[in-house]
Amino acid sequence: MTAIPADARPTDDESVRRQLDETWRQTPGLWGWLTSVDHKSIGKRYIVTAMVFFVLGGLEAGVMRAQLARPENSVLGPDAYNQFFTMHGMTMMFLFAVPVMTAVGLYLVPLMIGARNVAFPRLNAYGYWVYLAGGLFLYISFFLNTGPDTGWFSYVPLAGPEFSPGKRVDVYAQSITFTEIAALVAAVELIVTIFKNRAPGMTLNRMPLFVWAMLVQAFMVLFAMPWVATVTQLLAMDRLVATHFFNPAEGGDALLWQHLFWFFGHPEVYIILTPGLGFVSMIVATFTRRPVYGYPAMVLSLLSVGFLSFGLWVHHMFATGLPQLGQSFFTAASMMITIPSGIQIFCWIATIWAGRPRFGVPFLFVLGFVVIFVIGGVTGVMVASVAFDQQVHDSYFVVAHFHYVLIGGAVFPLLGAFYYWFPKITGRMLSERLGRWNFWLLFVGVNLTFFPMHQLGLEGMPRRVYTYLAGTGWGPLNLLATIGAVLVVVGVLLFVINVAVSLRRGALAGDDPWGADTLEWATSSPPPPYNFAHIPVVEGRAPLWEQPGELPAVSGLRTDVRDVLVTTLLDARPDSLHRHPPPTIWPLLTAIATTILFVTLIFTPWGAVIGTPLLLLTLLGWGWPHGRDHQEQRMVEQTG
Amino acid sequence: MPLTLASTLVQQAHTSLNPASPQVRLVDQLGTAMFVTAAVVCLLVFAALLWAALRRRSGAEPVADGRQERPMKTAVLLATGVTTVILFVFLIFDVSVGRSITTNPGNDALQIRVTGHQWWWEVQYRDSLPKNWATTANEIHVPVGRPVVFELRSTDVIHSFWPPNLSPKRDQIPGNENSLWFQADSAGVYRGQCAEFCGHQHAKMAFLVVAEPADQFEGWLARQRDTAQTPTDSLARRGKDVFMAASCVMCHAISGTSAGSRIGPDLTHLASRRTLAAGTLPNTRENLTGWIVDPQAIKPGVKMPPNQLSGPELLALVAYLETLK
Amino acid sequence: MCSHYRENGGAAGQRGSAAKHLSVLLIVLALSGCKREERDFHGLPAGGTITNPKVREVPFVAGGSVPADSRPGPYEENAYAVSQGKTLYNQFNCSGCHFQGGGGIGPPLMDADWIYGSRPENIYETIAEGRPNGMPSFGRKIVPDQIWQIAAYVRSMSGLLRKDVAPGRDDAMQVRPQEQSTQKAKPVQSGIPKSAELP
Amino acid sequence: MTSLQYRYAAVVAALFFQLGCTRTPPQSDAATPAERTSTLPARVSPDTTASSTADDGQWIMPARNFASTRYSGLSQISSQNVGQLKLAWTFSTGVTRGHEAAPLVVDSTMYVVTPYPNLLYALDLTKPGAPLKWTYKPDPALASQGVACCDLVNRGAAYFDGKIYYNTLDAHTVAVDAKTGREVWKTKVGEYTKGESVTMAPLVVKGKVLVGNSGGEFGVRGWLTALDAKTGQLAWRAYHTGPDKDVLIGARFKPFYSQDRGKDLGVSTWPGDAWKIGGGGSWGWISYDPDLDLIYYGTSNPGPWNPDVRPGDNKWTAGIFARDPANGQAVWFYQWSPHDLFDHDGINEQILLDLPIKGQTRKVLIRPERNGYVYVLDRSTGEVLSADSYGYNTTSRGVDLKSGRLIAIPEKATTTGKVIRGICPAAPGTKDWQPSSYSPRTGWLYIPHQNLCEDVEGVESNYIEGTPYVGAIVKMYAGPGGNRGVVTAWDPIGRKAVWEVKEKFPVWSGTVVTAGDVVFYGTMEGWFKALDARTGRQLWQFKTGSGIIGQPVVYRGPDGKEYVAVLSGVGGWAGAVVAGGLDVRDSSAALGFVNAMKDLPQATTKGGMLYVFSLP
Repeated sequence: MTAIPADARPTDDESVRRQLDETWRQTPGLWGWLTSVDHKSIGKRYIVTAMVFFVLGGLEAGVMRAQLARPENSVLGPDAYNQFFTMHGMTMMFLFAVPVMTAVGLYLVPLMIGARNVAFPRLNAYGYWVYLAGGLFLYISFFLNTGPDTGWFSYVPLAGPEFSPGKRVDVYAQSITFTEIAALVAAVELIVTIFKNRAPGMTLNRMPLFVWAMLVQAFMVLFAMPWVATVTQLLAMDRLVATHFFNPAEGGDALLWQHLFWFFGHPEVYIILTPGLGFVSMIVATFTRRPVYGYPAMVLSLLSVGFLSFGLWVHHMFATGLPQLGQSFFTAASMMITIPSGIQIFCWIATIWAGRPRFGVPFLFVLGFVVIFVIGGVTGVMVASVAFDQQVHDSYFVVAHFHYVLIGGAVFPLLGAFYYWFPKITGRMLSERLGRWNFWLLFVGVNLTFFPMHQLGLEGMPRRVYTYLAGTGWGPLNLLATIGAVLVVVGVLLFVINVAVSLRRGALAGDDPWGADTLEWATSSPPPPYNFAHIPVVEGRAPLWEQPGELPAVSGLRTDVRDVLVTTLLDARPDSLHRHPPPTIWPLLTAIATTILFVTLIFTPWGAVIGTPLLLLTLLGWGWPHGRDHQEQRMVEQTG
Repeated sequence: MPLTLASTLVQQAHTSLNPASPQVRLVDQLGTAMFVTAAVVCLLVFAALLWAALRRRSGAEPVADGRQERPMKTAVLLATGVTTVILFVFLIFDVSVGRSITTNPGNDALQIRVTGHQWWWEVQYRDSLPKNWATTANEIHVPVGRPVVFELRSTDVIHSFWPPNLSPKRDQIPGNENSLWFQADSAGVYRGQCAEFCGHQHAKMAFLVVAEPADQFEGWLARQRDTAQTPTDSLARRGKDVFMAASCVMCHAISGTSAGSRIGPDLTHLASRRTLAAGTLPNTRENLTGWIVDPQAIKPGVKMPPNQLSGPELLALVAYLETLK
Repeated sequence: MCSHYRENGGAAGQRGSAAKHLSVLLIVLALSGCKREERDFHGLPAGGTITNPKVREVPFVAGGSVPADSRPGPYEENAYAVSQGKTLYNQFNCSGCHFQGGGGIGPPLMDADWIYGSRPENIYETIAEGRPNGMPSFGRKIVPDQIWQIAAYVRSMSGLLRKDVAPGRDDAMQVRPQEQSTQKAKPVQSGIPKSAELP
Repeated sequence: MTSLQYRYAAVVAALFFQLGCTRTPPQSDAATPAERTSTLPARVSPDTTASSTADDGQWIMPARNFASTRYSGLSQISSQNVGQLKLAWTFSTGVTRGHEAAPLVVDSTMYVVTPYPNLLYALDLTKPGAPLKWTYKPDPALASQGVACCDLVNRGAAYFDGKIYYNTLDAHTVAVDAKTGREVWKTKVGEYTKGESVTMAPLVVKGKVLVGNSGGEFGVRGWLTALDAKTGQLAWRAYHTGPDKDVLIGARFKPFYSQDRGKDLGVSTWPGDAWKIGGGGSWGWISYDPDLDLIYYGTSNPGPWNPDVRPGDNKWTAGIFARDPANGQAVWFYQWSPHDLFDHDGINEQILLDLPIKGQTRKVLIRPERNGYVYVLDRSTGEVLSADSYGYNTTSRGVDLKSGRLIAIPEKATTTGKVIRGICPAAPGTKDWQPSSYSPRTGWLYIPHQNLCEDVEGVESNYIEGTPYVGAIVKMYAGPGGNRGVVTAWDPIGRKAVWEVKEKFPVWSGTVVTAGDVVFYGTMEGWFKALDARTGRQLWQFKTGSGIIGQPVVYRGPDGKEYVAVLSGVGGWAGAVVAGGLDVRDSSAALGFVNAMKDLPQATTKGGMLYVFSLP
C-alpha cells in the first residue's frame, strides 16, 4: 500500500470507476429496489420511512393538542385519546427517534470512515424490512381500531389480560418486538462496521465524534433493547397463555414490569440523544471552521453518558414508594449524568468562541439545540430530586421536561443534520431562506408549546388526561400550548416543502459545499454505489483540512468483485479482504416470514407452527452458498 | 346538560404552588431553590453562547494554538466544577427534605385507608373500635393540625394519590400497600386527582380534601358513622323502594338498608358530599338527575350504566338520595 | 375511524376481481378487528335492534327451551363487552353460586350441558327472568345491556366465543383454564336441572 | 304372626336382653361417672312410651340422647360377631342429593327424612321388609334450592309426644303425627328469599322445638328459635348478632372470660351495621343438661368469609351459647374463633359428660371443634378446661387457657387481593358437622373428621340480597399424608388420640358406638364399616350403592333383633361434586371443595337408599 496522488493515472482511474460501477451497481427497477443491499439506498429509505412516521406521530400530537385546547372539549373521546397518545409515544420512540438516528448512522458512518458499505449488507436490508413491517403492523392495527391504548409504557395491570381485553396490547407488545429486532440489527451493523471497516490510518482516536456517538449508541442499544423485547414478551405470555409474571395473586409483581421497562426506557432517551450530540459536534466543527475543542473530553463524556444512563431507571419510579435511601442513590446518579452532558455543552461553546462561526441554517439549529436542551437539562436535574419529583411526577411538568430534552436533544440536531448532509445525499442544497423560517417557527413553536406545561404541571395537571374541567384554570395555558403546536406543525410543513422543492430545484452542491473536514465530503454528492474510487488513507482527525487537495489511497483492491478492506480494531491497519454479496431478495423474504410468525402468534399458538418453518426456510435460502463465491474466495486466499 | 365544574368550589386550591402542609411547603422551597438556580444557570449558559457566537473576531483564521487553548481549558473546567458543586448541594438538600417528609408522624395520627377504583376513591376511617369505622367516597375530611396517615391501596389497576397542596403523590399498586402522611395546617377545601394513567376516566378521577378544625371534623365523622335515616315523606320513601328494586342496589351500599354492594361508592351520606362522579360535578339536583340517567354522557366509559327509569321513579329516587345527609 | 375504513373497503369491493378479493379480505379484517375492539360506552342504541326479549314460558322438559327467536346476542364478537361481562359476573355474585364455571349452588357453566338453552337470548332470559330451581330474576336489577354482556361472557366460559374475543386470565388466584384457551364444548340440552331431579 | 305375637316376642326378647345386661363385664360397671352420664338421658327421657328404658332400643333423636353420646346400649352385635353382619332390608328414598339424616326408630316405626324435597317416610318395622306406612310431603319452595350453600341436605328429625318434628329447606318447621302422617302444624321460621334456609335437626326440650337457621354464606342474621311443640307458636328467638335484647342477653348472662362481657358487644364488635348481615346461624347440634336445665349449641361463621369488611371479634358468631330453654336467656358464651378468618363455624356437636379432672369430677362439655381443637369446657360456667389439637393445624398455636382466646398465627390471616397458601385446617375445619359418638365402656370419643388444607384469596364482597355473600376464592386439597379422612378415637381424660383410621375421602358420615364395642361409620366411596372400639381394627364392611354421609343408628326391632341402619347417598358440601354434577376443571367450585374431591366422581355416583343390617 503506497500513497498515490488522487489525480495520478487519470485514464486508469476512469476505467477503475467504470469497473467499480459495474461491480457495485444495483439492479435497476422495482426488483432492484427490493433486492438492494447498498447502505445508502437502505439508509435513505430508512430515513424517509422514519420521517413519515415522524409526521404521523406529529399529527397525532396535533389532534391531542386540539382536544386539549379547551376544557371539556370533544375532538376525541377517552378511548380514541388513549389510542392517540399511545400511538404518539410509540411512533416517536420506536418508529421515529431511534430508527432515524440509526438510519442516518447507517448512511453516513461508512462514508465517514471511508468504507464501501456496512459490514453485513444483507442483514442491513433485513433490518429495514422488519422495521417497516413493524411500523405497518402497528398502523394497520391502529386503523382497525386495534391501536394500543395503554401508553407507550403500558403499565400492568392496566395492560394485563384482565383490564385490556382484545388484541390492542398484544399489538403493542409485538410491534415493539419488530422494532427491537431492527434496532439490534442496526446496532450490530454499526459496531462491526466501525470496528472493522475504517479506512487505513483512522485509529480510534482519529474517528469523527459522530462515529463515536454512533458507536456508543449502538452499544447502548445492544444492552438496553433486549430488556424491553423480553418484558413485552412476558406481557404477551401473561395475556395469551396465562402466565403470571405480573399477577401478584400468583406470585408475580406489577412493579417487575416497571423495573424491566425503565431499565430499557431510560437508556432509550440517551440512545436518542447521543447521535444528536454527534450531529452537533460535526456541525459545530464545520461552521466554526475549527475542530471541536477537547476531543478526548468529548469522547469520554459520550462514553460516561452511555454507562451512567443505565443507572437511572428508578427515577421514573420515585412515586412507587421504594425505600428512601435507594432512591437517593438514583437521585445522585441522575444528577451525575448532567456533568458529562454539561462538559460537551461547554466544549461546544468554547469551540464557537474560538472559531469563526458562519450562521448557516445547520448552525442555527445547533444554537437552538443548546438553548432548548439546556432548559430540558436543568428541569431534568429538578425531577431527579426525589422529593420534588414526587410532586411533579406524572404531571405536565414532566411532559414539558422530556419534550425539551428530546426535541432539543434529538429533533433540532436532526434537522440541523438534514440541512447539513442533504447536499451530500441528494447532490442539491436545501433553501436557506425557507430553512431560516423553518428554524424560527419551530424554535418559537416548541417553546410556546412546552414551556407553559411546566406551569400546568406545578398547578397539578396530570399527564395522559383526555380532558380537564374548566374550573381547574388550566384552560388558558393549554390554549397557548395548542397555538404553539400549530406553529410547530407549520414549521414541519415548511421543512417538507423545502425538501420537496429543493429535490428538484435546489442549487447543485458539489462534493464539499460547507468546506467540511470529514471523509464523506471527499467523494461525489450523491456518492457512487462504491462510495470511494480509492479507499483513502487517513493521517489525522480532520483529513480534508489536514491533507487538503489530495488524499493518499489504498491500492491493490480488486475492482471486478465486491471486495472491501477489513482493518484492525484499534489503529485500523489493513487486515484482510471481505467479499460482499450481490443484491438479493432473501432478506425481504426472511422479513416477511418473520412478520407472519409474529403477527399470527398473537392470534393463535399455531402461529409458531406456521411461522417458524417459513423463517427457517428463508434463512436457508439466505445462507445458500453459490459456487462463484467459493472460486473467488480461493482467489482471495491466493492474493492475500 | 350544563356542566359547571366541581373544583370551582375550591378556588385556586389545586396547585402545588400554594402549600397547605409542612410537607408540600418543604418541597415547594426545594423546588423554588432549584428553579431559581436553574434559571440563573440557563441565563449564564445562553449569555456565554451568544457572546461566543457573536463576539467581534480579530482578523486572522483561528488556529488551535496554546494561546487559545489555555483560557478555554480553564473556562470549561471552571464551569464543570461549578456544575458539580451545585448538583452536590441539590443532592444534600433533596435528601434532607426527603427525610423530613418521611419521618414518623407520631402516634396520635388519624388513620385513613384510601382505595383507588376505576374511577373513584373509596375512603375508610379506621378506629380501634370497629363500630366507629366509617366509609365514604371521593371526599376526605381531615382535622387541621393533626397528622393524617393514609394507607393507600388499589384493587384493580395502579392509581396515584395526589392532593398537590397537601402532599407529594404516592402510587396505589395492587399487591403492594403504600402509605404517606401529611398534616394540613390551614383549613380549606383542596382538590386532588389521580396521577397514574388508569384507563378511560383517568381524567375525571378527582377528590376533595376538606381540612377543618378538629371539633368540626369530629362532628362530621360522627355523622358519617350514623346509618342512613329512613325517609319520612312519602316521595322519598317511594324513592327508597325504587333504589332497592332498580339497578342501584346492585352496586351501591346504603348502611341501614339492605343495599350492601361495594362495587360503586357508598351512598349512605351522599347528600352531605360536595361533588358527584369523583369530583366531576357539583352535587346539585340537576347534576344528580343527569348523572343517574346518563352517566356515560358525563364520564364515557365509567362503570355506571345509563338507567331507564320512568319520570316519577326518577323524581322519587332523587328525592330519596337527597335525604342521605 | 373504523366505520370510515369500512366504507373504503366497501367502495373497493366494487372494483376488479383481484382488488375485490383483497378488499373483501380487508373488510373482513376490519370488521372483525373493529367489532372485537369497540368500546361501546353508551351500550345499545336506545330503541335499537336489540330489546329486552319477551318473557316466554320455558317447557320444563328434556330439550329445554328453544325459542323461535334466534337473534344473536349483540356482544358475541366484542372482547371489551365480554370482559365487562366477566367483571359483572363476579361483582354481581353470579360467581357466588356458579363459581368460575364449575358450579356449586347453581349448575356448572363451563361444561356442555345446557338446561335452558345455550343461545345468547336463552341465557339472557335465564338471567332476566330467573329459573324455577333457585336462579333469581335480575330483570329489573341489571340493565339489559349488562345482561347481554354477562350472557356473552357465560358463553365464553365453555368456549362458545371466538378465541380472540374470549377473556384471558384474571389478576387473581388461578382456579380454571382461561376462557380464551377453553376447548369449545358443543352444547347439549341436558333436560331438567341436576338440582331438580325429584322423585 | 299377628302384631300381638310380635309384641309378645319383643317383650320376651327384652327380658333376655335384660338378663344379658346384668352379665355385662365389670369394666363397664355403672360406677364410672361416664356411665352415669350416659344413663342421664334415660332418666329425663322425654319419651312417653311405656317400654322406654336406658336401652329401650329406640332412636328418638339423631344424637340418641340429650347428652349427644350416640351410644347404643345394645350389645347383640358385638366385636366378636359383627363379622357375620348381613343386609336385612333396604329402602330407596327416591332422592339423590346428600343424605345426612339419621333415621329415627320409635316403637316399631322407622322415620326417614330425605334431603330436599324433605320427604318424611314412615316404615313399618313389624312387617317383613318394613313396608311404607305413609309419606309426608311438605313441598318446600323450589327456589329455596338457590340458597343452600352446600347441597340440599337435611340432618334429620326429632320425636316427641307422638309427633315427628323436622325442618324444611325453605325455612319451615313441621310437626307430623307419628301415627297417621298428618301435618299437625307448619310454621315459617325464616325468609329463604333473604338467604335463610334450615337444614339442621331440631331438638325438643321441655315441650319446645329448638330450630336454628343456615345461611352464613348468604349474609343472613343468625338465630335460634324455640317453637311451642304443641301449637308451633314462636316461644322465643335469640339472635346471634346485634343488641343484647335481640340476643336475649340479660341478668343471668355470666360469661367466664372478660372479652365476652360488656354491653351490646353484638353491635360494637362490628363496623357500621355489618352485624345485620353478619351470619352466625346455628345449623348444627344442640345438647341439653336437665340437671343444670341448660341447652348448649354453637353459632356459625361470621359473614362474609372475607374478614376485611368485618373488623373486630364479630360477636356472637363462631362460639357456643348456654341458654335457659324456658325463655332463651343466655347464661354463658364462649367464642371458639373470635373474628373467624376461615369459615370455621362453631356448630359441631357437644357431648355432655361428667369427667374426673384434676381429682374432682366435673360437669363438662366436650367439643371437637372445627378450628382443630378438642375443647373440654365446664358446662356450668363456660370455662375452658383444656383444648387439644386433633389434626394438622397451621392457623393457630393453641388456646390460651387464661384468656380463653385462640392464639392465631397472623401469617395465615386471609385478606383482600392476597393469596394465603397452606391454610390448615381448610374451611370445613378439622371436623365439620358430622357427629362423633362416645362410649362409656371405653371412655373414648369416636370422631369422624377430615384432613384438608386450602389456599384462599379474599376478593371484593358485595351484599346483594338473596345471593351469596362470601368474598373469597378458595382451593382445597388434601392435608399432610394425603388421606382426606380420619376416624380418631380420642381419650378426653388422657387428652390424646388413642387410635386413628385413615380414609381416602373425608369421613363425612357420623359415627355410632354400641355396648358391643363396635363403632359404625360410612365412607364417601360407599363402604359401611365396623371397627373394634378398643383397637380401631376393621371388623366388617359392606359396599353400599353410593357414598355414605349419613348418621348410622342402632335399634332393636320388634323381633328383638339388633339392627344397624344408615342412609347411603353421597352429597353434602364434600359430595357436591357428585350430587350437583359439578365441573372439576374449576378448582373454586363449591367454595373450593371440588378441588379436593376431583376423584370422587370416579369413586361413586348419586344415590338415596336406606340400608339396614342385622346378624343372620
